[in-house]
Amino acid sequence: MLAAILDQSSLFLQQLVNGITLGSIYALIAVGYTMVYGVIQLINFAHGEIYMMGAFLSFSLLSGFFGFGLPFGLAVAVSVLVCALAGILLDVVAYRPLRRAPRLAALITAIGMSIFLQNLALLIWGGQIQSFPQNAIPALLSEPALQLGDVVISWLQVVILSTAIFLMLALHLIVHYTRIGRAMRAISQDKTAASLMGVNVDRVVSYTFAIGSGLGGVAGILVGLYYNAVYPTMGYFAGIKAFAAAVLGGIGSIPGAILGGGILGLAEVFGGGYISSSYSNGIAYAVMILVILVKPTGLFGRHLRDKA
Amino acid sequence: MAGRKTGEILLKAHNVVKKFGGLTAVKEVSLDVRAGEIVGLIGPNGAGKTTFFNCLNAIAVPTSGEITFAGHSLVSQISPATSRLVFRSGLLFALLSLLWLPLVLGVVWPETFFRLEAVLALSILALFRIYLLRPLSLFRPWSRLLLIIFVLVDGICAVNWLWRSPEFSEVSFFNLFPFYPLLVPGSLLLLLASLVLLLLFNLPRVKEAFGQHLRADVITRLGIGRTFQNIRLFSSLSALDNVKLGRHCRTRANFFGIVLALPQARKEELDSAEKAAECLRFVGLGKQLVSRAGSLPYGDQRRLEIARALATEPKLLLLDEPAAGMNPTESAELITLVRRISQAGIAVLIIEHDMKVIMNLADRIYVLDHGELIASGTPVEVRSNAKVIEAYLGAQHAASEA
Amino acid sequence: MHLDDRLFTDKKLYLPLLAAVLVLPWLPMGIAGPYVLRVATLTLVYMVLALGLNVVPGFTGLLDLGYVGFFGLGAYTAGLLTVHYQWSLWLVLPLAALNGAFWGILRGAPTLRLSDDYFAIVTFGFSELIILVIRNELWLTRGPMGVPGIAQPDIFGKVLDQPWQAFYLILFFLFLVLWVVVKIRSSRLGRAWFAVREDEIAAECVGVNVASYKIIAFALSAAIGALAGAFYARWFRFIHPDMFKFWESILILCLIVFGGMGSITGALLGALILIPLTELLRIVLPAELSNARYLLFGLIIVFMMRWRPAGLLPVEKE
Amino acid sequence: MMIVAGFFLTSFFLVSVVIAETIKIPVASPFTGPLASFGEGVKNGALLKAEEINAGGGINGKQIEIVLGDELCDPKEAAAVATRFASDPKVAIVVGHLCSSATLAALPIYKEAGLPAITPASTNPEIGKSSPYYFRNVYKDDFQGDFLARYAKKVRNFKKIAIFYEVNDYAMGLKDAFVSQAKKVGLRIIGAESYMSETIDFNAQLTKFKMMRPDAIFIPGYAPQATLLISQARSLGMKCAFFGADGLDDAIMLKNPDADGLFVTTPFLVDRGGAMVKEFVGRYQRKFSIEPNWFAANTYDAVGLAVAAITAAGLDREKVRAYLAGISSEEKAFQGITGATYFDENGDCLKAAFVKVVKDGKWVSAEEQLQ
Repeated sequence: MLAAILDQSSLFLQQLVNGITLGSIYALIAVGYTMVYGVIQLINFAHGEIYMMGAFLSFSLLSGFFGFGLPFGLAVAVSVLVCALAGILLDVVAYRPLRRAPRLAALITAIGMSIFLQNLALLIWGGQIQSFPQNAIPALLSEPALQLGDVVISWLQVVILSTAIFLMLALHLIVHYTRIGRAMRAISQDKTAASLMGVNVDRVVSYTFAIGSGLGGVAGILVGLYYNAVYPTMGYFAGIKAFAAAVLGGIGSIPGAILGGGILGLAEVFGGGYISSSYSNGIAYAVMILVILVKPTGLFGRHLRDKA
Repeated sequence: MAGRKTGEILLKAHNVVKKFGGLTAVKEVSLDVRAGEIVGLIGPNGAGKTTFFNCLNAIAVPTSGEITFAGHSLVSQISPATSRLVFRSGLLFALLSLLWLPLVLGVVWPETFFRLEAVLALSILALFRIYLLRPLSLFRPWSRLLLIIFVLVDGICAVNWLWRSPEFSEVSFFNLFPFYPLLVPGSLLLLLASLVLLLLFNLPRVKEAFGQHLRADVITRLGIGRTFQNIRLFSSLSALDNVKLGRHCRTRANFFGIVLALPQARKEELDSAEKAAECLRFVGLGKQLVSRAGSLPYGDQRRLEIARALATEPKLLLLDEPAAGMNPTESAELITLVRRISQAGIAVLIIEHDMKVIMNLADRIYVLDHGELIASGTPVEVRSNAKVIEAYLGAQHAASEA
Repeated sequence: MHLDDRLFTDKKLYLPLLAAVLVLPWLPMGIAGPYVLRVATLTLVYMVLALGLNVVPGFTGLLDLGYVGFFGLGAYTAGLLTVHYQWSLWLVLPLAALNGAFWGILRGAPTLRLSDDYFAIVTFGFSELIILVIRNELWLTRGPMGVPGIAQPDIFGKVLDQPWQAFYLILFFLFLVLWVVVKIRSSRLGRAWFAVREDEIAAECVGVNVASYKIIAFALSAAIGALAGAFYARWFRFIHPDMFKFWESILILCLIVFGGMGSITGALLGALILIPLTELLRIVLPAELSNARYLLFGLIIVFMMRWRPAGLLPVEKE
Repeated sequence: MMIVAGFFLTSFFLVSVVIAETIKIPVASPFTGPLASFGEGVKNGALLKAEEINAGGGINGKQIEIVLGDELCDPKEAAAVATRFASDPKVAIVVGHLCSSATLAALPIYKEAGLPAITPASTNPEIGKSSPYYFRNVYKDDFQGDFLARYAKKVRNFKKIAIFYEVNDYAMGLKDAFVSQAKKVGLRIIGAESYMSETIDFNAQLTKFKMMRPDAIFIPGYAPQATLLISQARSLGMKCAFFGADGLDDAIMLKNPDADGLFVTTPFLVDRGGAMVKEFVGRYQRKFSIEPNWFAANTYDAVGLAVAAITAAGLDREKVRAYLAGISSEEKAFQGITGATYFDENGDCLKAAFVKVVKDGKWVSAEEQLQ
């Protein structure tokens, strides 16, 4: 009897750990969606692909796919930087020319870019699941950090959670206490007014894309390490779930994205663990639809623009 | 100004209030328009004139007050936010009940439906239904009864499910549950009862409780046509199509009539083309039938908008700054046009900044300032009203300083 | 006058087209015949789909990212009814279309007030849920086992087993759908949709009941998608959840973006060019690059939006 | 309009341009896209066999040519590829379609054209029943599931098994067969969880299994997901055994240090097979510098079967079918590297199964085989 209760409680604790890890990853991706939406009201469908690129770039740099290998730290830094640049490029090439076009045009372009990038990755890296070379990753990461009876927390999980927390805090500081952050908030309030006040809108949007994409890239690397799996369609599913998280938290709100990511991660793990795993993707879709229909502003969101 | 004949009261607004959050845009404005009359509504910028217009044709729903038009009450007596909430809840509720049916079928024939997902779905649905019933229960006791019934049915079905799923078959509690034989027929009975209750009580009672809220398109059909301050044409359609759209509320061809090209639908289409062309000629755009609305010159767009409103066969026409941005010649044409409309027996309520236009046209004038009605009467009376002069001078004063 | 309005009235336009299409199965194509005919039939199916999708984003201006859901729904409705009850195509097809319309309405009703991007997301999520249910509910759909052995189309009890017969059949349905959308486009109903697309508030003020016209559009669009799906199931004789991936929604969207959103001839032209093009590229491109076709579709969408947002055959003349 | 139509028509004549003096054997499978790694084995196996045949003088002096049809495992694409093959009169037999969904989509087309086909990989039980023109030299799911349950009980002496299956026809067929045999031999199935092909996070369900303490986890599914699954289980601290069917027989398992001890069914054993198998594996490794997986081995034999059929019956589709249908008993069986292959009345094959284990990054045959 006691053993059964112990089992149940360690099952619960382990699932909690799994859920929080998953949630912090979703939160990192969701922030990218929410920042871009907050500033230019665009659902950047290609954000999931940036995340996928982060994973692939670090994989390639570590495994010598491009013909040379880099040490772990450098490879991560380069991948994140390239992701940030790719985000800017995405904005400049695809979205900026459509700033004045109807919102639908930008949205469709975003979908087009997503398809394009996904298939580009397929063409470059092939479709199969790739794994990081074992010797390129610090060995410590795969060791358990803490073992309490049946509950195991690996160093990787600790790293994921602490990275997520650290980056979120940094993001908070950037958005609230720097010039660029103030400019972002100004633009999200009123673009024309901000530009009249001397804010360089294009530059701020570029920064937004860079930060969001950089975070997406970090998430990509962490996921690649956590599951030890990198493949071209990873961005699609993670992107959808992260988007659902962003919607749940209230799109445009950064704390909302964090909370939404956490809730969705836990819901998915507990749903998959206790109920059934066939519909674990469905949970994200259902949450997304229900939130949009019942409370489109999400948990923390601002009110939607008036349609008129 | 007694030259024109005026009839009985067509539109009557009484103590109309419109609040946006903490801001009161319209404060207890009362106003009436008689058939065949031209009434002006003036006031400095931001006085709430357009908001008041929006209240009249349900683009905005007044926070309180009464509006009657030709014998119809346009505003319901319960706060619009509440009635919208309840209406939406009711709709979602009905949808959920539909989704719920297959789950109950699953209880009766467990091998046909779902695995353990059903328990999850069921509990989510149950929570959701309770959440949705909350606003309903604010109003009538019977909706609380509904709530209890639904919770019961959901609970019974969930228990049923848990009992039947193989994963739980070894758990003793469910095996010991003494009333199992009653569960299936009981839950079915309750479900039927709840559906009947939903149908019998929900929709008619809710409507009765909240009064009729008329949508903008219904009000247009009742006979209020309008134009907008910032022109709202369907700019990628042709001028003729824009006006034909005005005919929309006076035609009735449906999907099947159109697809099968029934004679009635074809005749109606020809009719509305003819009437639309007539309206365009009436405002002086007879030569621009096929030009794209968006590519017309500004003044023509204003007139096109009027033509579109006229095509709806209004009894009352709301004109929101029709002379804005017009040169004196165009304004003069506009004055004749409005006169002609009035002579056709259509009452006109007009917002205008151009004093020359308004003093020339209006039989009576209402003056708004900061959402409040500060004066009303004939143009001569209004012109000499101290409050009005103050409001306008103050505004001009502020404007010159800025 | 726009090309769309002339489709059924201008003899110079429709007679050569009709002749070209009717003659196609009888052209001497040697051994490539069955293959060309198959691609042509597939093209016609996508034309129907493009016309159906066009109703929502093209006419009412709401981006639908989940059209494949209705396609799959129609295919499964028809496929399962055929397999279990051996009903005739002419019974199964209307039922599938009705079922499609029903779910179209059900999806549409709660989304009436949503702004464009939220609507797009809900449509996407909804169709993914449909496909997820199809994949997981084995008792009904056999899930990933697929439904094999669906009977071929039939007419008056006679089975249509020749490729050219299937071609003419879908041609007939294409004309049916084309007739409906062309008639509606120039009618009171079509104008009401355009009004909703351009300006919802102005539309209300001219007496258009925005909600109910949106619902009609959703139902019609979904019914057309389901109809195409029903034919597809009977023609393909096998259905599988993998045939209705999200990618198909994007492909159909790409067809109408390419041809011009809201333009009927544009939707037809988009399918006429792009669907054979995918087949052509399969043959022309080296094997390692055959995925580059999808990449191309992404690029087409981006480039069209950038330089020719109104498509090849825009609705409005500048 | 006319230009477009012309462009579209002429383009299709290109299809039939190459008519050389070779005998074409089309091989259809996903060669690009997400499932390309499966198709890789198919392609290599087919090319290797063709090379051997051609080196030995071809079929009656004519060289054979492998025509690759890439269908991305997509039913729609598969049907288009199949139509192309079926409309070419020079084609007498097709080797192919890897995914069952693709095979089932192509099946009516081959049936109508009277074109026989051999699938080296599709295990869906419907295939044999639906068409007399479809043959397969791969186990049906029920055989392997059945076999594994008996092996797990009798040789490994497991008591409690948890199942983690992919939602697809292959894995679910395996699972069902395994479960029904497990009941008969007295294995306890303590839980079954599913995943989708795009799933990469198995932690939630594994944690649940961990608390149930199974002796082993059965993974009906494919190698790319299974290797992730095994790694995640190990990092959760699970120490139970893992096993699966031929779907897990892939080189990527060998790169995963966590997979040590995994055992799978296989139609051929390198170290116990005859000279033919050793030679095949040797040549394969020299040519492609990778270990052959079961896709490669089965395709190698399927092409062999096709060549044998054409040699005996010529390019007449009906005769080729009759020849294949004639291989109906153990005596008439086709001897390939995957053992003796012969077909039952549905065109499904019957052959023996073996077990092999991952040990120190290599496949070795299990010490005890089920007799």
